[in-house]
Amino acid sequence: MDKFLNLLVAGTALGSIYALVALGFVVVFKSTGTINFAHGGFVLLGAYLTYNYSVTWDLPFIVAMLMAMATMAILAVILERLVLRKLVGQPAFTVIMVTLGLLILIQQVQQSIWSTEVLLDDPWGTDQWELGGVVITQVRFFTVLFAAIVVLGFFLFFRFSAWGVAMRAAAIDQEAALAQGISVARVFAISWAIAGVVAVVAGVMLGADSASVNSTLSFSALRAFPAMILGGLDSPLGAIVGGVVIGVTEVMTTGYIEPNAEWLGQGFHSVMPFVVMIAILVLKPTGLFGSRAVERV
Amino acid sequence: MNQHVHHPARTRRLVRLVAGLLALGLVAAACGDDDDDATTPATGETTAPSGDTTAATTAGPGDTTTSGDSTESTEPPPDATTTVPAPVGDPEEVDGFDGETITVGAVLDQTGPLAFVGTDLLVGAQTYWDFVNEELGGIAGKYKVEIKVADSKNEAPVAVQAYQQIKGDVVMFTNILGTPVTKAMAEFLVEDNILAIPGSLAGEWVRNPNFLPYSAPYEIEMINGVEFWQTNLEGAGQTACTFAQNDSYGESGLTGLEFAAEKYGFEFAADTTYNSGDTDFTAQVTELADAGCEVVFSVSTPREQTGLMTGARSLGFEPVFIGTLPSFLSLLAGGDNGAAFANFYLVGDGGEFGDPEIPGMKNFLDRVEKYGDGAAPSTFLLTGYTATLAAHAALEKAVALGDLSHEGLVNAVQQLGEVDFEGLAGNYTYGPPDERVPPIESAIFRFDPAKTDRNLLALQEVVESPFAKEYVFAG
Amino acid sequence: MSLLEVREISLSFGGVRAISDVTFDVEAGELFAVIGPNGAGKTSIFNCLNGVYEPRGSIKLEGLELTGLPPSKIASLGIARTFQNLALFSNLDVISNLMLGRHHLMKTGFIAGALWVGRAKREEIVHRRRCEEIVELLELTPYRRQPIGTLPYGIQKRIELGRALAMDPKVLLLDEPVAGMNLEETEGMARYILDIRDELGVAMVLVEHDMHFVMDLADRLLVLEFGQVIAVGTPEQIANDPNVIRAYLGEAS
Amino acid sequence: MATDDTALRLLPTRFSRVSIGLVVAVGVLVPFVVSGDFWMTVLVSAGIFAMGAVGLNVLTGFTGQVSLGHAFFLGCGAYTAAYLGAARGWPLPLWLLAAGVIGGVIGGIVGPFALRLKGNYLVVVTLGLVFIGIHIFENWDRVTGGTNGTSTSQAELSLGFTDFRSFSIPGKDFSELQGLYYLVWILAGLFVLVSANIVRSRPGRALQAVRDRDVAAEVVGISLPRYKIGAFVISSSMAAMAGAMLGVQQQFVGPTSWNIFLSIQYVAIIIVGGVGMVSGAVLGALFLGPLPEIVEKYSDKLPFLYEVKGEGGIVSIAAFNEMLFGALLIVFLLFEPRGLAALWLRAKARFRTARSTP
Repeated sequence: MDKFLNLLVAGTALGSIYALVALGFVVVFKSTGTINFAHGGFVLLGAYLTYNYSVTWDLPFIVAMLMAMATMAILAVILERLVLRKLVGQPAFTVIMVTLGLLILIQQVQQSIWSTEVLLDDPWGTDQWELGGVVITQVRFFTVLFAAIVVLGFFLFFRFSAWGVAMRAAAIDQEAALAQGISVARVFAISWAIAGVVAVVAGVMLGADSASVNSTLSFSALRAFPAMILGGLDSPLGAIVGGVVIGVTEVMTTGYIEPNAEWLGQGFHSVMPFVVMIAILVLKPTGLFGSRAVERV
Repeated sequence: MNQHVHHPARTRRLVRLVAGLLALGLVAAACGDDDDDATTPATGETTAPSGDTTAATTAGPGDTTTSGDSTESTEPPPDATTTVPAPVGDPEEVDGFDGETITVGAVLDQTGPLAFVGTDLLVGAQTYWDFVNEELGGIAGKYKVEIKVADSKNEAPVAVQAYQQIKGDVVMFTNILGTPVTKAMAEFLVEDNILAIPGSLAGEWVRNPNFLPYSAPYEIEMINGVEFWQTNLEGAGQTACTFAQNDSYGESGLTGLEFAAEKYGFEFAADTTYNSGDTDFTAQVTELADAGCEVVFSVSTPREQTGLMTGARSLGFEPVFIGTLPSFLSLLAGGDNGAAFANFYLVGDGGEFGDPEIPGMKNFLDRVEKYGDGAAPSTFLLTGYTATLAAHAALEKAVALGDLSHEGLVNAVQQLGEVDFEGLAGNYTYGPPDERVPPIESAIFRFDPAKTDRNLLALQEVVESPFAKEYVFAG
Repeated sequence: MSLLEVREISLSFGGVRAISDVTFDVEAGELFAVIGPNGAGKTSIFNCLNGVYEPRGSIKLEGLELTGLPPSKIASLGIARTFQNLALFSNLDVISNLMLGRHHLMKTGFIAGALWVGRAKREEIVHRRRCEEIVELLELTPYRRQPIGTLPYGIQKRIELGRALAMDPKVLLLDEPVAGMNLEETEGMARYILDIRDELGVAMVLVEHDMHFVMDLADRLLVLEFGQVIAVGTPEQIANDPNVIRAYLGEAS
Repeated sequence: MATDDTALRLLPTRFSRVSIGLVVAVGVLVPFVVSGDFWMTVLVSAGIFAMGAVGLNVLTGFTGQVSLGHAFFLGCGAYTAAYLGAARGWPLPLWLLAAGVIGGVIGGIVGPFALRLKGNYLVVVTLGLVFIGIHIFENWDRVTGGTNGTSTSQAELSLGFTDFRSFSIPGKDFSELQGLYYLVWILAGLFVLVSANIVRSRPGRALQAVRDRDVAAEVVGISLPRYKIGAFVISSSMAAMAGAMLGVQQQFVGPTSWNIFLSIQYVAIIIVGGVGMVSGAVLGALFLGPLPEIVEKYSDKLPFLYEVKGEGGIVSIAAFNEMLFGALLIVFLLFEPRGLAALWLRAKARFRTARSTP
């Protein structure tokens, strides 16, 4: 039972990271209808910027993170304005490939500026608490906490702020939103900025979880896709639930399936989320919480 | 092995590359080992490639530069190690040698996740050649050495293509990064009969005539690791387990572990593996914890080892970990991760990184300062540097034999006796592949957060398992 | 025996009757129009005729029962249709669009197509010739190599007509062929429809809002209201039919 | 009646016939003129890229199904070459054909997913395929050599009467690279011919109809399953054969090569070349394929590049190459989404106009 509970905690923490990454994908998809592959790069840059501000510049960690968020928000807006704005109305294919191009550029910029492997000087360390046989590390605690805060922020923003309302309107019908005097262009910019900010949190948590910040983070970020698909691409709540479900599935696969099914191969847990994702897409293409009519035949 | 010459006991040169090599850890790279054991068998003579300047400048091919103590050959070396030929004229111009400059090849990660390792290895190698070129006048005092670099991008197929592209421009390959890359290149090196220093300490290179390995192989490291656990940690009767990378590197360590288990009479309660690049080790931790493991022998690389141990700690599982040289990287054990390393031991080679008592280490630090273009001496740099010592010995021998061709170098190694790594790695006795004697002593280091950033390991013990020399490397 | 015999077909959606007991015949070479107000069930009749819906009752083409057959089968038996909203392939040129109309008449598969020589080529030549004839008939020659996405709406309508013709239909179903056209374009379309009847002798069933257009063109008309037939006859008979006058003029006044 | 049979020809104008004739002639003669290994290597790579890109174009260009899974199919082919060609010693035609069949069968299994999903969703599923593929390659040790990889250097390249590893004509001996050059470009030429034939005949028109408007396509009697899956089968079959040649060229096959980046590379090739045009796939392959090697060769002319860190310069050659690649992808999509082929058509039109108005 301890094993199960410990795995559940580990899976939830992993899932929270997936959820944070997936949220960044979702917020852009929700308003622009685009899967932004460059978000993997945002996660990577977010972690490295935080490293840069906190370790290289020796600023307090929280200040460093806030500065990284500001930097990423500005960068995301600039990219949206310079590149993505020009692609409004183009087929999904075109936009996806452009974001993949951006991802490649961002990765190389990162590698040209920073080392491929750095340690984040994070404040939570490796301290841990034990609750009746279940160990909870501070990193995991904060990961879940941050995910919760970010999601709460999302809901408050969407529900109560003028821009949140505008974004919801734009997501439902861009033309109608335009007719009501909502600047769709600004909605796009804001959604990108939000993605940039969330990416910093995701990047830091991903780096803290995997022992170091390294240049494979952008790749790890792509592992959040199954979470996003499971949750239904345009639902922040779905991203959270999807993230946790996928995280727990992955960890439970390692704990219970892999030892009993060696034929599935070493490290099957890392592809399990994709197997689940494909099954979901085939069986219920809108995901668990998705509302947008999925492009199906 | 024809005859064993017993050295007088030497002072321990624990100059283990430790830290450096661990760096390689990332890549399961190769590294040096020690040689201090008092019983290093030697077939031939000891060549000190980098030795002191004077010795090197006069170094003829086979001449015996004893390092420190007396390494004498009681008899002429057997068959292959024919008598030292009379110095011949200048070597002919061949691939990689234009009459003035000798070009050696490096196939390393210049980009990708391990670029920082590849870069440092290269700077280490370059530092050593700069020293040879500037202070010794080059190989045999006259031939400058240049490195030709190809990017392996962390992909074995890319490395093979890189190899194909530059093999005609180099006399040998001196710097390779990683067991998988080395393994992929092996077939082609053999086919082309080109010599290379393996980017891996796997025992399978020991008997391969196209390789010039150095340091104690992973198999030996793990046998000595078991010895340390049984003797120094009083591990008899405890539950032992393994954690190994799912490739040829992991296999070589496991081979040593299985050998040791049989000799010491125990069985592993759980064997776990992982794929390079994995980030979540919950499964392995759970399996190890469920099996009640008290000691885990790791044949791993630093990122994954760190992930395993932080993951284990977060599940309240904190056994003793004993890792191979590549399993540790100071960088990753720094800061907050350190807590997870409390019970970590590394089986390595040489002495503590940066210890100026070790002659090779002092030379290394001085030379990095002089030729390193501002590079900070790192463990990776040291690894690249140490490997180059072996290359230097081989090139000197080949020039002395008057043949820098690919075959000439392979042949030169067959006639190379014991090579002294100045304490950066154990002395290695080359000669015909069947007769090679790798170092069989290991240094055990313990994680020590009080150490500096570049070296978080403190020397704990030097061990040599009584079974280490019984281990037979496959031919 | 008439070419197309429709006997008492009925169709309901969730209890609501879209059409009830509709019966009519279309003779060979005849231009038969179905008119009626919005929601009268005109398009539903089309969808029954080409198999999109499966009604109760009987639809026979040359005596062969069609109800229950899939649309692609019915298309291959000789019922072609055009759509209210264009269903053309905008990145392909005129000829290719027409050739797609002949898709079901052709046999070349992936392998034969990849090899090209032999049947694929012969088949392509034969069918392309037929399409060229239609291009000429519909005076589309100037546009034949252009991707049709770039062409004006009226031309596209004509191309769609061409594609339906290319299917070599026995009966051609035209769903509002002049919807959205100006007067000039409408007249042009009328001329092409007459040409088709005169030169090719294809029977046509026409659904249209534009009363004048239909009264001028059709040999016979069927008037629908709320899914039921209120009159069938020649334009003169329809014009004088009291039910039709009530349904149309009554509403209008 | 003016039937226009010239429209049926692949090369309707004398201009196109002459240009293609010249291209083929130059292609045949290249190994007689170019002796250095560098250019031969570059051209062999470009030929393999062309093979795979022509295949991807059938799926993405003709049928409009965007796939990031191409790397997986390439990998399947490479391992087929390694296992059947090198380990089992099958003759060239057999292992190459086997690669095509295996790729086609797997494409046929994956294809049905495309029936249910479009656009973003298909991209994500095919992305998942790449991850799953690497997992299989890493774990099916018996066939793939697992994480250690496997060698293809022993793969048979002989056709009996001629061996591409070493063949000669009177007065000229060809190197292995030159043999490989002929082999891959003959195959690329065949792929071009096959896909050009498909696109001008019934199945190709149907694929394009599906791309433009799949619902309408169904109405004119086009079976969506048949053509959507068919496109997958053809595309992955060609990809697998390209992968087989790639495996042979690399001499070594490892599991992690078949990653998303490779898939992106192929999509980029058809975008830069011109999506939906057979010539575009080849142009893209000729342009993007060799670019990294050429940049590297002439890197000393570009002072901001360095090969080894510390020797000056701002960016490493490899990083620059990837940046260049990303930038080209973006620039083409933004400014010339129809790619090089469109540029070529425009240039040709200008040439014609210039000629016709002396």
